[in-house]
Amino acid sequence: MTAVLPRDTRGSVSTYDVEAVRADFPILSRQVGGRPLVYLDNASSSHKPRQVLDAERDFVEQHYSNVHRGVHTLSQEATDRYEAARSTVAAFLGARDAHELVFTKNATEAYNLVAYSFGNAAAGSRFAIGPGDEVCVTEMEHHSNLVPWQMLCERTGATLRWIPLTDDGRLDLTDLDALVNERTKVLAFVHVSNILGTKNPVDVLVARAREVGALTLLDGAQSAPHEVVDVQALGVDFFVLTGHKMLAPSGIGVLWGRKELLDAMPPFLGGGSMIEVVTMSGSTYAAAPERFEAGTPVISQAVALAAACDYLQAVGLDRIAAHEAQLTARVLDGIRGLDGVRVIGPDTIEMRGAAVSFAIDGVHPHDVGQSLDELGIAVRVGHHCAAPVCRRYGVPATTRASSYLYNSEAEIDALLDGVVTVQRFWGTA
Amino acid sequence: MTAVLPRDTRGSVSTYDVEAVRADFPILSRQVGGRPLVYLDNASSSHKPRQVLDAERDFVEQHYSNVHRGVHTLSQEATDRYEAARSTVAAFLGARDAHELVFTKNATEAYNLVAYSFGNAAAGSRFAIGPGDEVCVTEMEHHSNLVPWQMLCERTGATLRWIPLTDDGRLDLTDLDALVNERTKVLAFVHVSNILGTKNPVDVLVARAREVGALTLLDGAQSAPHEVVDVQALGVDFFVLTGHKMLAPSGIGVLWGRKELLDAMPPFLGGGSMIEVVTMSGSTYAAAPERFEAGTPVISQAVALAAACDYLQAVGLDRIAAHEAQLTARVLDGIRGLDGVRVIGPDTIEMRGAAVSFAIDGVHPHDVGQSLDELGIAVRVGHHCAAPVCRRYGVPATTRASSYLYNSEAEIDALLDGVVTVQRFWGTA
Amino acid sequence: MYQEIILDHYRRPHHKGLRDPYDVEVHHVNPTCGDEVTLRVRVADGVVEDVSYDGQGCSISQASTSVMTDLVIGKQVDEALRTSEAFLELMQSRGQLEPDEDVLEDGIAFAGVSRYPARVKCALLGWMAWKDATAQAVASSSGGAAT
Amino acid sequence: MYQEIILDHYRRPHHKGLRDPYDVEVHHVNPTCGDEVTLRVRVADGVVEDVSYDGQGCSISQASTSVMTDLVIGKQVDEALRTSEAFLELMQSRGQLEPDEDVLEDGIAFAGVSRYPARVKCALLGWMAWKDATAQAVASSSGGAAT
Ligand SMILES: Cc1ncc(COP(=O)(O)O)c(C=O)c1O
Ligand SMILES: Cc1ncc(COP(=O)(O)O)c(C=O)c1O
Repeated sequence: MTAVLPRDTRGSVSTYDVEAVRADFPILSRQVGGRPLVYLDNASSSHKPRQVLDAERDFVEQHYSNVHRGVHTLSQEATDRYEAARSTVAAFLGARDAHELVFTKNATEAYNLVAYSFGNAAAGSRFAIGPGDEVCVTEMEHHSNLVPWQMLCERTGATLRWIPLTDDGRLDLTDLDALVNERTKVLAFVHVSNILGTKNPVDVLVARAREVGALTLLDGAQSAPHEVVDVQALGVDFFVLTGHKMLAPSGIGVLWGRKELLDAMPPFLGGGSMIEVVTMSGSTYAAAPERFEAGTPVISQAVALAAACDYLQAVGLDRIAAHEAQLTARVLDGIRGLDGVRVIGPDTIEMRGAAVSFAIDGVHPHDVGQSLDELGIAVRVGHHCAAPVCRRYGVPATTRASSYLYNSEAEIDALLDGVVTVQRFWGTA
Repeated sequence: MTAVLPRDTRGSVSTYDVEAVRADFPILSRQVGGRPLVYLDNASSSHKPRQVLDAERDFVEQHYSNVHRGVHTLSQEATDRYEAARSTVAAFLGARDAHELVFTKNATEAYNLVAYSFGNAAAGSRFAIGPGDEVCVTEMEHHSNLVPWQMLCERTGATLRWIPLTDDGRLDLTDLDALVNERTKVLAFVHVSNILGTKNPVDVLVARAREVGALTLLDGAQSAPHEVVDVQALGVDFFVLTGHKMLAPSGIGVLWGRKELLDAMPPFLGGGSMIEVVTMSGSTYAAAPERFEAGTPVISQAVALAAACDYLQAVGLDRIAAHEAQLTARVLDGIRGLDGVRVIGPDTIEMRGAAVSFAIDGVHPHDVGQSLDELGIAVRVGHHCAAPVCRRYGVPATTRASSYLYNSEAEIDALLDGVVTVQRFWGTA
Repeated sequence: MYQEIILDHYRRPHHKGLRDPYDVEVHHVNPTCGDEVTLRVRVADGVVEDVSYDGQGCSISQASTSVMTDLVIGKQVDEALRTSEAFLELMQSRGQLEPDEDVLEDGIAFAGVSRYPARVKCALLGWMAWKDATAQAVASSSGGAAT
Repeated sequence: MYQEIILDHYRRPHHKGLRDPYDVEVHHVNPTCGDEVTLRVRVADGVVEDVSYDGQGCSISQASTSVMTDLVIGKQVDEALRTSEAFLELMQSRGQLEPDEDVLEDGIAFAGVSRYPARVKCALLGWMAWKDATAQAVASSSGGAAT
C-alpha cells in the first residue's frame, strides 16, 4: 500500500485531534450557502479522506486490470491487491479466514444474497425454507434488512415475525422465546439502529437463536464504521457492512459468513468467475467466496475499502468511539435543555450509537431539515428507510443528526443553535 | 460537469491521433518487466483516462452525499449529478427516457436481474415462466449471460435451448425457427462475442423473436464500448453494458429496458429506495428504475460512467470503430502470415469486433500468455468465461488479443513479433 | 425557498376543512415523508364547484394545497387542468423555468422549490390528489349520476 | 519463471504414460484452463511403488507432474505426503519462501511460479491428483483387498 496514513492522532482521548482528522477530508472545507458545511448526515453516508481516494487512484493509474483470470503482470498485480484488500477487511472484522468475506455492491445486496440462498436451496438443505418455517427480524430494521425477508417469505410461504419495540426505543424482549423458536430458520437484526441509535444486545439474541438452532445475521452497517467489531466474539453467523458509511466509496459492501455456511449455500448471482465447469447443459460452481462474486467484482472499490479500514485503525476505533460518545452526549444533553424538542430513541449514551433522531413540536421534519440546510447544517429528515419505526412512535418522519470521527464539539453546538433558530423561524419558540 | 474533454482528435480517420489519446491514460506509460506496457487485454477490462478519474474525484471531494432521500444541499447536488449521469448514459444508448436505465454493479447483475424477474413473476404475468416454457441463448454466450438462465431454468422447470456455432465462428441459424418458437419466453444473446470477436445479426434474431412474441435481451458488454449503439434502432427489449470495459471504473453496469417492461417486472433485490410503503407485514414498491436500485446505489461510479460516455463521444465512436477495424485487420493479416498460428473465430473484419482469439500449435495458451508478458505484452489466456466455445472448437483455452481506442499499430506489430518470439522459445518455429 | 407567500398559506391555509356536498373523496400519501391529504371535489356543469381538504405535512405540501384550491375553485375543469399542468411543469423545471404569474398567481412562489427534487413531491401532493379526484368525478358524472 | 529445470521436465517428462499394475486411477481437471491429468497409483506395504500418468496442459502443469513422480515413487507414503505438503506450502508462499532443496529437489524450480497465482493451480494439478489417488489407495487397502 502506498497510501499515506493519517497524521498521528494517537494519545489520550482528551487529545483527540479532530482538526488533524478534518484536514484529511477535502469536502469538509466546502461552503454551503455561504456558510461552512456542518455535515451531520454520517449515518446516511460518510465522506472520504484523501488517503482513501489516493489509494484507489494509485491502484487505477498503476496496477489496474481485471482480476483472477489473467497471467499478465497487471492482472497479477490487480489480483494481489484485490485479495490483499479482502485480507485487510477480514482482519478488520476479526474473521478467521479471508475466504469468509464476500464483496458485494452494498449492504443491501448482502442481505438479499443470504435471503435468496434460503429461497434457492434444495429441499433437505440447512437453508431450505417453506411453509411452517419462520424468519425473525426486529421492528427497528432498516428496509434493506426487512424487505428481502418479506420477499423471501412471500416466495416460499414461510412466516415473518418480528421483535417489537419499547417506548424508549429498545427491543422489547418479553416474548423473545416465542418469537425465536424451533421453527425459526434465521434471526436477522441490526447491531446499531440507523434511526433510533439503539445498540442491541447481540449476546442475548445470539444465545436464544443458538438454543433453537436458528442462524443469525447481524446488520453492522452502523456499527462497523464506529467501533471495533469482532465477528468471532459476537458469535453471529453472518455479518454485513457497507463501505460508503465507513470512509470508502459507494459501490462496495461486505458479507462475512462462517466458511462452512458459505460453502453450503447455493449460488445467488450466476455468471463469470463464480463457476467451476460450464457446459451448455449445466454448470458447477466455485467455492466461496468466488461463488458469490459473479462477474467482474468491485475491484478498485475493494482496494479503497481496505485503505479506509487502514485509516480507521490508524486513528484508532476505540478513540473514534470515545470521541463520538462525547459528541453524542453533547447532542442529547443539548436537546434535553430545549423546550419542545424530544429525542426519539434512547436519550442517554448507554448502549447507543451516534445517530440521534428528534422531533421539534410544530415543525415538520422536512422544514427542519431545509431550515438547517440554510444554516449550512446537513442533517437527514425522513423515515430513514425504517418506516415501521416512525409508525411505531407516531411521527411521519424524524430529523436525524449523526456524527462521525471528523465532527467537532463546535459543530454540535452549531446544530443546537440551529434548532433554536428553526424554532424561532417557525414560531414555535 | 467540470471534466476536461480529451484533446480534439476529430478529423479524418487517417489523422486519428492515437498518441493524443494515449496521453490521457496514465497507466499506459507504465513499464512491465523493464519494457513499455503493450496492453491488449481490453475485452477483459479497459483502462481509465484522467478525465474520468478527475470527474469522479471532483464529485467525491465537492458534491458527495447519499442520494434521493435528503433535502440538504450536498444531497441535492449528489442526486442531481447521479440523475444527470443516468440521462447522459441514456442518451449515449439512444434510450427514449432516462427512466429506462437501471444502474447495476456490473453486466452480470443485469442479466440476473432480468432472469430473476422471470423467476419471481406471479402466475399470469408476462414474465411468469415454468415447465413447457423455453429460454434461448447462443453457444457463444459469456458465462454471465448463460449461467443465470441455466439457474432460472433449474429453478422453474423451463427448458434452455441454444443456437449452435458454425466452424468459422458464426451463429448457425439453420434451425432458428425451431430454436426460437412459440414457447420461447426470452432470447438472450451477445451482440459482439468476447472470445470469437463475432458480431451477431441482431436484426435477424429480433425479427424471429418478435414473430413468436419472445422478449430479447442483447448483451452489449463488447459492443457499447466500441461503436455507436442505438437501442431503439436495434429493436431489442433489454440491453446490457458494463462500465469497466468502456473507460469507467469497476463496480457499475447498466440495464436498459423498455419502460413498460421494467414497470411490469417484479422487484429483484429488496431494500431501501426501491420501496413505496413499508409496513412490517408487507411492502409496495417504487416505479422503475428505483424499483431495481435497492440500497445505496453506485453513485460516484455513475458519475464516472457518464464522464466515460462523454469522453468516448468527444473522441467519436465512429472514429474509434474505424481505428479499431484497422488494428484488427492488422492482427488478422499478421496471423495469416504466420505458420502454426490460427485464428479461432471469424478471420476477416466483416461483422466482427476487436477481440481476436488464436492458437499457436504446440504451445499451451498459458505459456503463450506468460511468454508474451515477459515481453511486456498483456493478452488474456483461458476460456474467457466462454468455456462452451473452447469445447466447440476443441481447444483447452485460447490466447486473445483485443485492442481499443488507445492501441497503436506499433503495438500490434509488437504482438506479432512477440508471437514469433514465443514460437522460437518453445521450439515450434 | 421559504417565501412569504408560502409561509402565509402554510400558517393560514385557504379552503381547509372537509365540506359537503362533494362528488369524490380521495386520500393521498407521500410515502417518503408521511405527508398525507384527504381531499374532496365537487364538480357541476363542467365547473370545479368546491375543493375541500384536510391533511398534515410540511409547509410546502400544506401551502401548495392551499394555493391549489385558490387556483381551481370556480374554474372550468379544462382550465383548471391546464393550470395544474402549468404547475407540474414548473415543479419539474429544476429552477429553469420563469413561471407565468397570470396563470399560477401565488403558485409562482414555488419556483424555488423546483430546485429541490426531494421537495417537489411535497409541492405536488395536493395537486395530484385534486387531479385524481376530479378525473373520477368527471368520469362518474359522465357515466351516470353523481352522489 | 521458465527455469531450465522446468523446461527440461516439460520437454522430456519422467514416468509418463499409463502403466499396470495400479490400485487407483483418477482424472483431475483444472477448469480455468482445461489442463487435465489421468493418474494411476500403486501402493504396496506403505510404499509408493509406482505413479504413472497421461495428460495435457501447459508447461507448468506437465513439468510439475513429472517432478512429482521423481519425488514420490519409492518413498514411504508418509514421507511422500510430507513432500507434497512442502510443495504445497511453497506454491502458496507468493514467492516469500526459500525452498529446501533436500526435500523438494527439482521442485525448487517452481518457487518463482508461486508469485503467479494464476499458475499455482497448474503447478498443483498433478500433485493433487496424486494425493487424491494415494488417499483412495491407502483407504481401500486398509479396508480390504486392493485390485
Ligand atoms: C460479452 C460479455 N458479456 C458479459 C460480460 C460480463 O461483464 P461483467 O463481468 O462486467 O459483469 C463480459 C465481460 O466480462 C463480456 O465480455
Ligand atoms: C442499519 C442499516 N442497514 C443497512 C443499510 C443499507 O446500506 P446500503 O444502502 O449501503 O446497502 C443502512 C444504510 O442505508 C443502514 O443504516
